[in-house]
Amino acid sequence: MISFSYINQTTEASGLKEVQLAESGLCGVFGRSGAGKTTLLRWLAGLIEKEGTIEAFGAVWQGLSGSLRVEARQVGYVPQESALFSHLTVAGNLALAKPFANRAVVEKAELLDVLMLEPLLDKPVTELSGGERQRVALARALLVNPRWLLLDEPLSAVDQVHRRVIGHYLKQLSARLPILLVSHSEQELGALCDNILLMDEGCLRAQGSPSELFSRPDLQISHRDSAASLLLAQMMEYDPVHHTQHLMVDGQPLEIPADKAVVTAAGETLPLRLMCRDIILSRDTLQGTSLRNGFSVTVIGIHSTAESQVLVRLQLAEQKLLARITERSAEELKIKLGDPIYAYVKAVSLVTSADVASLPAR
Amino acid sequence: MISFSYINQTTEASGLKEVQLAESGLCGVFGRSGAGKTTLLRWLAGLIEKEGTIEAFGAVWQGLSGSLRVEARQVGYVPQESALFSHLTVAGNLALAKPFANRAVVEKAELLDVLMLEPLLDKPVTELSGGERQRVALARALLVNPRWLLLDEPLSAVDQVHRRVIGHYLKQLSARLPILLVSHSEQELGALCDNILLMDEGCLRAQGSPSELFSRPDLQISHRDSAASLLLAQMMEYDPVHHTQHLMVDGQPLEIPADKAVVTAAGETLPLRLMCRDIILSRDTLQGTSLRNGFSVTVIGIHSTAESQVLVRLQLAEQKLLARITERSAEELKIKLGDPIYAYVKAVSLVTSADVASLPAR
Amino acid sequence: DPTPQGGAANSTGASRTLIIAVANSFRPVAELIAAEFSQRHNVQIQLASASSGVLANQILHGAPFDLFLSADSARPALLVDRGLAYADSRLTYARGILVFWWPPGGSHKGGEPRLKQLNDVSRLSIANPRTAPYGEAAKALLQGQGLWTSMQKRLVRGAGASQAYQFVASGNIAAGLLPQSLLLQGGVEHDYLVIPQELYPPLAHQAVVIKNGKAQLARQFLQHLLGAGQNVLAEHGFYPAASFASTALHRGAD
Amino acid sequence: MDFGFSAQDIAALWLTVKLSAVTTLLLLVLCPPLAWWLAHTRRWHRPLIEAIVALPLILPPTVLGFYLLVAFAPQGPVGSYWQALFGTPLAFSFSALVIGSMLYSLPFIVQPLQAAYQAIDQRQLEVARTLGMSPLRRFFKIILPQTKRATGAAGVLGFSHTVGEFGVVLMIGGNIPGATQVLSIVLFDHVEALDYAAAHRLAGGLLLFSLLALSLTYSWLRAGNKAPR
Amino acid sequence: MDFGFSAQDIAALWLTVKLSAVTTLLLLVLCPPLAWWLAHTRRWHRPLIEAIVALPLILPPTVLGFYLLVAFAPQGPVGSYWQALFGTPLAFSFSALVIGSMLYSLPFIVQPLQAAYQAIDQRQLEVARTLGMSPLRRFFKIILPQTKRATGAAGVLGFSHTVGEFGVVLMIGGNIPGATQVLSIVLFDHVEALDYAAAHRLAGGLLLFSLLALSLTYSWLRAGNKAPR
Ligand SMILES: Nc1ncnc2c1ncn2[C@@H]1O[C@H](COP(=O)(O)OP(=O)(O)OP(=O)(O)O)[C@@H](O)[C@H]1O
Ligand SMILES: Nc1ncnc2c1ncn2[C@@H]1O[C@H](COP(=O)(O)OP(=O)(O)OP(=O)(O)O)[C@@H](O)[C@H]1O
Ligand code: MOO
Ligand SMILES: [Mg+2]
Ligand SMILES: [Mg+2]
Repeated sequence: MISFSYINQTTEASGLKEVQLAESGLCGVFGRSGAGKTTLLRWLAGLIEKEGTIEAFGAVWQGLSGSLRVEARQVGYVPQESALFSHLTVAGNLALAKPFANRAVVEKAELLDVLMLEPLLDKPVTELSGGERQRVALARALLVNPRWLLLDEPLSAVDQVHRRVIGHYLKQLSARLPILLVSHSEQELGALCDNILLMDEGCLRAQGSPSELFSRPDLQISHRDSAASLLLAQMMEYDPVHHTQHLMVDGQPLEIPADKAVVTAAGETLPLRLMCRDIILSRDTLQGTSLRNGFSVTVIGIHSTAESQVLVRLQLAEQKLLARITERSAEELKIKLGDPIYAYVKAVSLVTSADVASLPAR
Repeated sequence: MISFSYINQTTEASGLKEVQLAESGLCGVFGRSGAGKTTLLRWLAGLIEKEGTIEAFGAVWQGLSGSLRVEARQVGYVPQESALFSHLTVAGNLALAKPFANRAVVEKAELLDVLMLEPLLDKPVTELSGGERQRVALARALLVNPRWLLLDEPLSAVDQVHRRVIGHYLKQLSARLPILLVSHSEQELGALCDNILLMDEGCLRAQGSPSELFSRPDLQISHRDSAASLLLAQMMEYDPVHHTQHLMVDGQPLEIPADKAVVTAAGETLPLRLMCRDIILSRDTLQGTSLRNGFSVTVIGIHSTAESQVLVRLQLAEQKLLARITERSAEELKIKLGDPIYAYVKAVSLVTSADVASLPAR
Repeated sequence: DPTPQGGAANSTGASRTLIIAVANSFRPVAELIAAEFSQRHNVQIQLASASSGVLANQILHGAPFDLFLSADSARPALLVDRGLAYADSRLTYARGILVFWWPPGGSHKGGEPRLKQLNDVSRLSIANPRTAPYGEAAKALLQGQGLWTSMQKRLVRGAGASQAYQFVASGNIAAGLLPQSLLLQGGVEHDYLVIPQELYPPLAHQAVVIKNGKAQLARQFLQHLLGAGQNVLAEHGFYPAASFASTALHRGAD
Repeated sequence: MDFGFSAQDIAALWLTVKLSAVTTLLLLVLCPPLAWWLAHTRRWHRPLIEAIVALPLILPPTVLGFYLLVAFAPQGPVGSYWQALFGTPLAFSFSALVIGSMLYSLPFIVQPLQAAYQAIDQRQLEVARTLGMSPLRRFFKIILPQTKRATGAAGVLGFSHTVGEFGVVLMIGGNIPGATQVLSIVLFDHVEALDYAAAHRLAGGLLLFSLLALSLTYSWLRAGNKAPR
Repeated sequence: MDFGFSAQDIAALWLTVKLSAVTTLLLLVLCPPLAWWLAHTRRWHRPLIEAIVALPLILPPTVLGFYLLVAFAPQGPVGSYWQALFGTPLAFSFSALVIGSMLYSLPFIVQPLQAAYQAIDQRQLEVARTLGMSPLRRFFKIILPQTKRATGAAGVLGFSHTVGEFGVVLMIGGNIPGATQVLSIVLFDHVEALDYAAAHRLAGGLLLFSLLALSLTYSWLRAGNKAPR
């Protein structure tokens, strides 16, 4: 268990008292530019002093009796500016990352492969492109076999293809290694994270699962164009003819392109990200369209957002869903609280965590 | 007119011979990490020497008789790493950007407002967050009233709210000032750019409008999940009751939330970005759903992409559209070349360049 | 007794080596005499030269010298007072000769200048009267001629006599009051006037044997210097010690 | 003011401060372009120039002074030119002291400046060029402020080195009270004349004063230069 | 080998090289910790220590030498301790020359190192800490390689300064051929004795040789240090 309380003297009003994180899993850190994300990570790594307490891996990192040295925290830290050792080559940078103890979190060969660093090994780091630098910084942080990985926008200059591949790899790693990931991409966080910390004005504002956080109408985050809900689906059988995967969400069937589900075996759970704007509401079931997946749902909330749009909160058996439609549509469909209705979604517009691997060849 | 030919000795095989750009408009530069985008911008700014020729604003910047000095090119350059003057405050950095000649491209007060720099003016730049640094770098480059703006991933560390506001501002600016924008976000480029340069392995591979480039099946870019088409729509009347804007696309009506069209006056043209995955195909018109906008189109192409998906190329009267659907749907709808069909799109999932301004309060 | 232990390291295993501290101005002559002595007695001689002031400072702080050939008499006397040198070894071994050198230059034609012409030179180079005996002599001369105060602004002081000579030799200063030894060494044979002895206090060069050194050998060398050594003095611009009354007389010259 | 210092001491102190200040200021004006050139040229002969800058160090000051004396003589290569230009002889003038001291302290100013210039972030200078800043503006607005501490520290070393300088000044200055007799020579004379009391008094005063001045200077340099994050 | 140099010249040359090398090496070992401390401490007394480091410069070398002589004398504060420890007197020994030269050249090594350390990218050192690198490992793997050129250049200056050093060495060494007579003193003696031919020969040879050695050193330093992009 990792837990910390982070105190910002200036605006301590409505911050979170304490944050608790499991010793595995990917936790996102989200917030505006200048919200204090970098500051938080630097404090957790022990690089700056700030009021608060940190307990991690059964030890006190910061408490009344002082602070654990940076060197002893055994974190893997990727700063926002990469900060590669400028006098060395890529290989030289990686060579300085000597593994802590005999934990083996990553395998070097695999890491170099995923991060596509093999061809760069002999290059001086001063001659790398922005995205190349970030990948080297990530590899260096991982090669120490850290107990905790602190990533400060590690992929902001990496193109989307690599970014997804690496995101997926991090997701896999997070089964064994807790990861804190700062990112400005809600989509990335939604697809990868189990848990998100929301920061604002130097404070921790909220913690929760992406589905929770991104659909809480009291947080501005749900008003965004890229707001989405997360649904957990059960893997069912695979249809080899159409190359599709059958799923079950709260007892209702769903069929998606098989390559969106590659990583998960039958019987397991797959998180699905449904963009609010992608959901189509219909009074009846639809025929003769390319829309294939519809859920029978109940309206449990209607919120206006931007001027002519509404957010509709929908309830499946267990899970909740957010849809964004125009006011005009809402009016014509006569949507009221408690209404039964159909929520359709295009199979190809679903985003799964597996999605990040279903990519054109690297 | 700006034109340049960029020669890469190592892999000159299939590059573009020459690029021509208008003296206004936003041109995106897109390509993988390490594709050579930064190198291209540095060469255009005159910071590195490389074979090739550049003519811009009626003058030869690089030719047989040598190369125009950096100082005389009067470009606004934002490097990937911001490179703020580290001994100064934000205000000090901005003060060093003395306007070239008496062109007035931007107004300082407005710029500070859009980039939200007012509260930061007295801060030493060494104490800024990543996103804050990038905004200062952008302001600094604009304050010289440059003839050409070269932006190397200027917003990669800026959160999405600011990023859209600034993107929109750049779009407006580009009416008076040509801008070259490196970005890894296809969505951003699609929404903002008139023109995109595609780079790969140090070469310029292709140039074209986003709709063209992102829908050319021979370029990998159209296979991506985020591929989209661009349609040009005519502004028609505004419906104040429903707060919607009526549009016309190749003679067919379209109705979108009014706040997606704020910037454009009636009679003008609005570019609409339709994500391939957001388009729903139907044999018949749909009733009783939140889907409101359908076009009558003809199938003019069917391409398989990722394993169980197909890209369907559709023709309106003049313009073309790409839809991505599952193979299963394509099969059930029995889509064939030449078929008449309906293409539906959710109004709220349209992305317009105006979209970037329809945001929760800053 | 503050007698230094210096020299222990250098004297062991090289008992036939004599280290002589010699004032810069006397070094060329000392070299000749030392060569002769070391041949005759199979002794190795090392000459450590510096200004008399530096050498005295060093001896005061334990320098491993056996014999000190100073260019003055005050410093040897001080060493004896401090108990660092044998009082009975303090002897005048030579006397310096002051000359007025005015080489041709500008409107000046050259030739042997007259004493009266001292006041005609644009600038005059002397050794620092405070630290160098030749400077002291020059000062006494100028005072005697009533020129000391009036010429202040035209005086240039070398740290030692040698520097004062270089000022003139390099053409920077018109004329100088300098040791004859230096002029001879520099090959200057004309254009100077030997100042009459009675116009300045005697430039007694005195030697002392340092305690805790190889006193025996040092005395032997001193003997040689006062004997056969005297013969070469004249041709190098020094008056022999004997030419000026008795050595005892000059013990009190300081 | 009397701490047992003679009028001669005071005059020498004043001259010393003047000489060191002029020398240091001139070096701080002349060295930056040279240091900048050395920091950035890719020419093959750069190491040669660097070596030549360091060369005056190799000669003992008095010997360096001797060669300068020869050069500064009215018939000498520099002196004759000087005389033709200004009508006064160069040697034994304050100007000669300044030139000699500059030559002697040059490497201690050039080298730290060169190192500081090499450490400057090139990307910031590149951006400065795109902003249309002229080389002079880049120097005064970016390079100089970013190397303030290094320049200051180099200046302090140069100043101190000139205060303590002795051999060169002695040789080409001629120890003329009020004109070329600097403190270091007076102090040396005290030692040479075995006047330890005067030497102790002067050296002690000098050291105490310098300690104060140097401490204040370093404090000031430090305050003006925060370490970047 | 004979270019008209006497056996005395050769012995002095050898002694000079030995003295300069030992002095420079010792300084390069001792100064980095001091320079590092000065570069990073926030203590109030930092400027004081910086001033003390620069202080030896203020005194003319001969005067500094004089005080060292006093200290090194068998009855002196350092000399007596030394004698008790090693059984041999300190003054007029090679060790005395080394100590004196170190003191005299100290500021020229400390100050450039300090400036170089201050210019190091702190973020890289922070990352190094998160990688678990010990202070020693950080020093040898990051700080030292990144300040190679500055260290080399400081070493060259220190070496040259010691070669040309004269006052201190003359005072505490005593100009004893083969033991403490270094090249600078021999050269000084030649000039003092008006033996210009010998002086020119020695000075010329020394300068030529130094020019070569310095050029090569600077080339080597330059090759090992590419400017970052
Ligand atoms: N060294 C510093 N000294 C003082 N203030 C600082 C320092 N570093 C950052 N700040 C300020 O603290 C706030 C939080 O900065 P931080 O870098 O943590 O933001 P962030 O959330 O990482 O932003 P971004 O997404 O832009 O990187 C900002 O307002 C910034 O200006
Ligand atoms: N100074 C340099 N010397 C040699 N090679 C370089 C230099 N700078 C960049 N490169 C190489 O040139 C290629 C293109 O680099 P560039 O920085 O232009 O890429 P980029 O498209 O901007 O990538 P990114 O999106 O990661 O910033 C890369 O493979 C990089 O390693
Ligand atoms: O050798 Mo002297 O004592 O300087 O003239
Ligand atoms: Mg940050
Ligand atoms: Mg780049």
